[in-house]
Amino acid sequence: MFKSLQLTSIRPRDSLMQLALPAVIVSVFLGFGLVEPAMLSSGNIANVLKQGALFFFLAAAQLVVLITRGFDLSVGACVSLVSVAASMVMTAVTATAGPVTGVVAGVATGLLIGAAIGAINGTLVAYGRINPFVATLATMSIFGGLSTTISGGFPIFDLPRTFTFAFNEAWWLFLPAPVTIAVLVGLALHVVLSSTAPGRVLYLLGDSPAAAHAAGLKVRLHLCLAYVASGLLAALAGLLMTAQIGSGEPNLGTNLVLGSIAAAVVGGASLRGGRGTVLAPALGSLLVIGLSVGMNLLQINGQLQPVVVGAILILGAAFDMLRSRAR
Amino acid sequence: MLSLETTLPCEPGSQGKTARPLLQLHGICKSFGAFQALKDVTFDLRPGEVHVLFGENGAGKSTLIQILCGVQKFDSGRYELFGQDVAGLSPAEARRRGISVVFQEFSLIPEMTVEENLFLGHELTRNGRLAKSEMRKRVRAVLDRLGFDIPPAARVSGLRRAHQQMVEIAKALLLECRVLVLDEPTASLTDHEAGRLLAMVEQLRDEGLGIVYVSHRMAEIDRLADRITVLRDGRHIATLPRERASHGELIELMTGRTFEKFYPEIIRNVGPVLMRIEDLSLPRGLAKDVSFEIRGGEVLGLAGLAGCGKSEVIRAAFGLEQPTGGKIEVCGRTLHGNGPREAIAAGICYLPADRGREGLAMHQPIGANATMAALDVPEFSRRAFGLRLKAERAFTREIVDRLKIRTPDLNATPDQLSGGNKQKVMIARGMSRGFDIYLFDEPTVGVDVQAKLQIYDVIKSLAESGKAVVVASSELAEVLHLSHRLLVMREGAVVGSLEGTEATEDAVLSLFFDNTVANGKG
Amino acid sequence: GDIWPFDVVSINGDKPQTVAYTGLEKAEKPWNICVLFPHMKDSYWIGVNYGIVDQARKLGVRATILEAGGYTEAAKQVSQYNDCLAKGVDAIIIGAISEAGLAKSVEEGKRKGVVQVGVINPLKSDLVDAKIFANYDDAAEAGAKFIVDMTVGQPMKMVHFPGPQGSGWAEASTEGVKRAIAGSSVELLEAKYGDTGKSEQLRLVEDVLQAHDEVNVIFGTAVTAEVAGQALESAGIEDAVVASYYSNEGIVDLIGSGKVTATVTESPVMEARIAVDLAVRILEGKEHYNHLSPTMTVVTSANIGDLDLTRTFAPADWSPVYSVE
Amino acid sequence: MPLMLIAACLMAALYEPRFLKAANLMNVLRNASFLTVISAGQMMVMIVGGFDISVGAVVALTSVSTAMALVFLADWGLAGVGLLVLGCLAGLIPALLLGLCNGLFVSLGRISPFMVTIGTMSIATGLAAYVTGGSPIYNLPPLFLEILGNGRLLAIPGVAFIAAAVVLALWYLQSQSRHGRYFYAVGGNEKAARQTGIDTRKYICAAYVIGALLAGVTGILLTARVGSGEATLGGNLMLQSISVAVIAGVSLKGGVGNVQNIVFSAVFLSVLSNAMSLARIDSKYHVIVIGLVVLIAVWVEARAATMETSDV
Ligand SMILES: Nc1ncnc2c1ncn2[C@@H]1O[C@H](COP(=O)(O)OP(=O)(O)OP(=O)(O)O)[C@@H](O)[C@H]1O
Ligand SMILES: Nc1ncnc2c1ncn2[C@@H]1O[C@H](COP(=O)(O)OP(=O)(O)OP(=O)(O)O)[C@@H](O)[C@H]1O
Ligand SMILES: [Mg+2]
Ligand SMILES: [Mg+2]
Repeated sequence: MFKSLQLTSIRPRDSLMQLALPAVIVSVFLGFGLVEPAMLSSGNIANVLKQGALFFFLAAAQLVVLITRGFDLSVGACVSLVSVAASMVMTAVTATAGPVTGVVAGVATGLLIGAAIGAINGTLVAYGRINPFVATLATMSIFGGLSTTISGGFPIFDLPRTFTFAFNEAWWLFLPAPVTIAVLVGLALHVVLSSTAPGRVLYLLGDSPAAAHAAGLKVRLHLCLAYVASGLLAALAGLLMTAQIGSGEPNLGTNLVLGSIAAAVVGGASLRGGRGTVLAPALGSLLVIGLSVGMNLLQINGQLQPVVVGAILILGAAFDMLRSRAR
Repeated sequence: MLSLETTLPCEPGSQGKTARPLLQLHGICKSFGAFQALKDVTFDLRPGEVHVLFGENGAGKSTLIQILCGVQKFDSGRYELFGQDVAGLSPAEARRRGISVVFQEFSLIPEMTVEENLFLGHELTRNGRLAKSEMRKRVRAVLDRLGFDIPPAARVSGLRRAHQQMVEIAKALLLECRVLVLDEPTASLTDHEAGRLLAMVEQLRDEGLGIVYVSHRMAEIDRLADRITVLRDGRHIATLPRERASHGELIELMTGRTFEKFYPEIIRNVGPVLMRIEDLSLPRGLAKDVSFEIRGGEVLGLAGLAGCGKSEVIRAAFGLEQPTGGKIEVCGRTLHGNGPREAIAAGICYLPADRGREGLAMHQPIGANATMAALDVPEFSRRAFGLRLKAERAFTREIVDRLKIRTPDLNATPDQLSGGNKQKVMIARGMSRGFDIYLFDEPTVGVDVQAKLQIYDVIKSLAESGKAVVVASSELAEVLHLSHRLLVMREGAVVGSLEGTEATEDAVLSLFFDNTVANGKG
Repeated sequence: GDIWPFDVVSINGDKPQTVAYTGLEKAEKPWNICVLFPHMKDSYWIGVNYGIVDQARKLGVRATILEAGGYTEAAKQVSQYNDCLAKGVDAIIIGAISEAGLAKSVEEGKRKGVVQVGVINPLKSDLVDAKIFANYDDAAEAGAKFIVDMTVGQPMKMVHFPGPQGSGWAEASTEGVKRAIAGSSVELLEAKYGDTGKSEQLRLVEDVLQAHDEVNVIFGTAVTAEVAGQALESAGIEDAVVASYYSNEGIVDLIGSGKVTATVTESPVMEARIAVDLAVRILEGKEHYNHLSPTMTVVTSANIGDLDLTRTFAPADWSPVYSVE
Repeated sequence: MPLMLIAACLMAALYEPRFLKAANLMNVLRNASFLTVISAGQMMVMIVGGFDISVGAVVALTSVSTAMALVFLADWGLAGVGLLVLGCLAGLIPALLLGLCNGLFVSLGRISPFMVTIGTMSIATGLAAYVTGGSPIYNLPPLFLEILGNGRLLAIPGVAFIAAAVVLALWYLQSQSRHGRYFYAVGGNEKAARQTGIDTRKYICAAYVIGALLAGVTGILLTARVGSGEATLGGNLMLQSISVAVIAGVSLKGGVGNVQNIVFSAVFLSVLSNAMSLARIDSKYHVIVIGLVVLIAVWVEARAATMETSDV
């Protein structure tokens, strides 16, 4: 039955490449751990996981649009706006209807805003045929501005304890809440991307829009949906980060954009589209956060840290280049 | 099969007789990955001759030309230009030494104007500054001489394909050169425009230039050729002077096959009319009032030269081109022009000619490609949402087995497969859901003999199980032997319909090339 | 000059009270202290760095200093806090980016029995063992008040340049200014938000000078005051009052040359020293204050000569230190 | 584009006559000059089909390096024009190296411009902060500040002349010299350009170097203007320069765009932000308005492009 299967050397090399990144991550942790044992303490590991979980959502938001050969520069603005708006709704509703209703209302608001921002981006990119870079750059400016204006610039304090407890401090299923949520969302995203029709369409259209169109797939609709998903994931990140720091912050997401793209790409997503699984943001964010925590623990000069990160980004991209050239 | 001396001196092209060759290729080999496009090819060009390269699609003509002008590097062999060995010739160097090329795939910058394109890389300057009025004058001169009516300041991206072709020609003729290479320069020109070009080529030959000419148009070959080199499957078959090259000989050399045992016998069992195309017209004259019917159990062939509109008609039938007029009916229901989705739902399967662009997602697994058009079918998904990955895997295994796709494993992606296997993956799509009508455009491009036979088998079993099959191919023998009924197209119109014994190579060729040539060949 | 004593205001219940603070000579043990900074990109925080490091060296304690990289990095600071906890330090000194943001973490630290001291930036929480900070609105109020007093009766038109919108402290400073000028002859024409990069502030001042006819008070961030001279010169305005509600090195020279009328300093170096001192005192179970606020000093050309600049800025050749052994 | 600019100016002038005051126009001119120089560099990179995220960081790094070079050379006893020229040239070295690094990685390494320039941005930002240790570099030679920062000629700010020189040079390059055409050719159709005999890698690399050098020049001019070497200079110039280029019709796909439109677009954005100030729109809404305007401009451009192609 398998006489037509001819084994070549492509596969083993490919799977070696797959193992390279986890190996790098493990050695980063072990390396830092050798110099500074606190790196491997259970407290620090939990901390890395928690930070990694927050970053994972942003990197996953990028992954979904990277698969379609796009970008989303507005994830940061989305995080900020969600943080502020959800907090405002949450505190207002809590005051009148109690914390549980407040939290539900706040979370719903946050997710709605994420979906709305995603829908606007998606419409501009898929139906307006505006380059994703420009479209999301403009929406980044607009929604970033909106988050600082509606909040008056001040953080929103006094979020209900229920919210910060449930989404930050509590342990769900033996893991800190953000990690549990990240694992659940990651699994869900994995299922959607790998074994549902819409997920499959994203890969196909990102790889070859013309072929997807000729196969009768709804190219523009799915492109738009990818941005909605990206907005939702960013909104989740915004909610969890808000729970973590305990207040709605109008500048919360400003500096997260470039890093989130970088994490997804270093983890194995491709700017040329059609590639990358949930492992990409998971590994990418573990690497980026592990590096950053490790450099902090080792007290590497804070001003030199960006230099290290920059060098690793270029190396990662070069690696991606070699990986695709090896095929 | 004929075997002819390759080094016969040639009589016509008077200057060519004694002069030393301008360029010589010895034993050139060239591979793209695992595919060997040129095998041990020998070629020479003398001053004052037109040397025609002749061969099927994919025979390696363009590849040879790209090696001549330094765009491609060759793997082994020797290249002598003006008596000098040039191993790593760069395009810039080639042009500096006097080789001008009209590429089959244009080398124009779409966002630049005609005159900017014409002088690209060779701008005239005065004191370091572009001499625009001087360039404008020379551009006008060359366009006038060619009789091309193109505004020099027009942007190339806004020009029709034929006009772009003219720009590409003018670009090659603008500069002084000793070797002129023309790769299907008249492919999209009308006779009138082509006539001026041919006259000019003759004049340049008389001025002593060496000219390499590629064309599928027999009339042009008859008019221009001094010598003809035939390539087949990347091999040099023969080089013969014009007098010794009758059309019959050329075509036999070109195809070199005994067809009877190569093509399967497909039993004809005509069923009902499944699809009817009426008065279909497409923009830019790509199709003019085309009408025909497609029946179940029958293979309908579409033949014609490149650019005759056969691909476009098929694409329009599938909803990939917007018709300017006409009607497409499937089983009595008119399609509304809502694109491929509507066509697929109506049971049409289209397998594009350009598998790289429209057929396959090169970096997705075989299974994803094979089921691409069937994600909404219950066999592969629940409510068009959750994929049945097991069923997909079983299907992948089945097609890999049945089509004998040679692949490292079931998860391989098309970019890891050879051309023929890529083609088979695309064809597998036809088995992913219950289609009734199959539209094949160039089903065997870049496909080796073995794979061709397998693809023909697929076509045979489809037709014999009552499906309607349309095969458009520029490989004449292929359509001739596969189809029960053959439509011949020329310049967007159906010029003939041949059935049974009428469908002979001669009859088709006479419809292909204008009748005069065919008659003359008699 | 001598470091100690330094006058600070002790806030205890409702009665603020000025006290002369004197630090310890030496710590009993080389305690491990972790210090969190929002960033170290300007001379203000470099000064804080100097104060912390110098005092830690004097006392003989270990310090690890982490910077988050900017005011947008609240989440990163939380993670740095957790890094500190993970390392098992004795005390954490917090220059908070977001006071609410750290509240959760502070609680956790409290549970783990780590000594926590807030410095420079407000921390509402009573969970920290001690804190010393000046409020931005107070600083802005002090500066604006000075202008009100200086120009009594004259109608003044002021534009305030608080800093980046959404930062919280910029918005707070606007509140302070409004409080100070309420009922005075100083009119606030506009509060013009913008990043504290020099070129951005310069452009804002230039635009404002064209948008309003008779601006004669430019008030705002230290950067605003630094670049205001350029803009005023270009606009041909000569007798405008320029003042800032916090100071940086650049401003000192400008005060000396009269190009900037006044600035406010709360002596961040001293705040930092006291924060370290407080942490050690608490660790060693000594008597300590719980809530201190530095005295605001309005600096003008008249008093700049007397001012001990080592209480406000790091020495010129100081470069940030991230670890004290 | 010129029409949009004229409309914006007219509206600004009608709504607020102060707009036409000489001093105000000079402010607009000065800011437009900075924006023009850096965006012209971004345009060169975009014409060859890339884009450069690192320009803002290059501005900061150049500010620091120039200030350090000037202070160092002045300590050495250099003075006068020699000091200025040497200092600025030395200050541009990091920009040159960074541009070269971008260009080589993109052209030879075939790595995506996004990742390369995001990496160099991070590196440049870190280096600038590290070298200054966080505090600005003061005590720049007065001559530097006088000439480059405040210099005026015929009441027009000196930077405007420098921007004009840059624009003129690029205009000459783009429309009068053969090399300029090759940049377009490379961005328009790299394969065809190579077939025509153009060394495409050379031009891609050159574009990144020009982009970084012009960012460096912007850094020097801003340094002179604000009076100190700052590691935080130019924070938002990356996004601004891309916006200017996109509004000027430079295509992200490459091969399209010219420096004249960059001037219009830079002036347009400067007028827009100046007019918002003059009209006393709350500064909190400025970013929102700018985002909307960019979106509208790009949408109009996209419409125009589809109309053009559907004509044929
Ligand atoms: N890759 C492509 N190449 C050419 N044309 C395309 C491509 N993608 C989309 N189009 C054009 O866009 C139109 C709609 O495309 P498609 O059917 O894929 O979108 P859709 O998501 O189904 O849209 P809707 O949901 O609004 O029906 C078609 O008319 C087609 O011409
Ligand atoms: N860049 C490439 N990569 C892989 N294969 C290629 C490449 N270029 C050409 N080929 C293959 O080489 C073979 C020869 O191609 P070539 O273009 O020379 O044919 P041709 O004789 O010019 O055909 P036509 O008449 O269709 O123009 C074809 O099978 C083609 O698929
Ligand atoms: Mg060819
Ligand atoms: Mg065809």
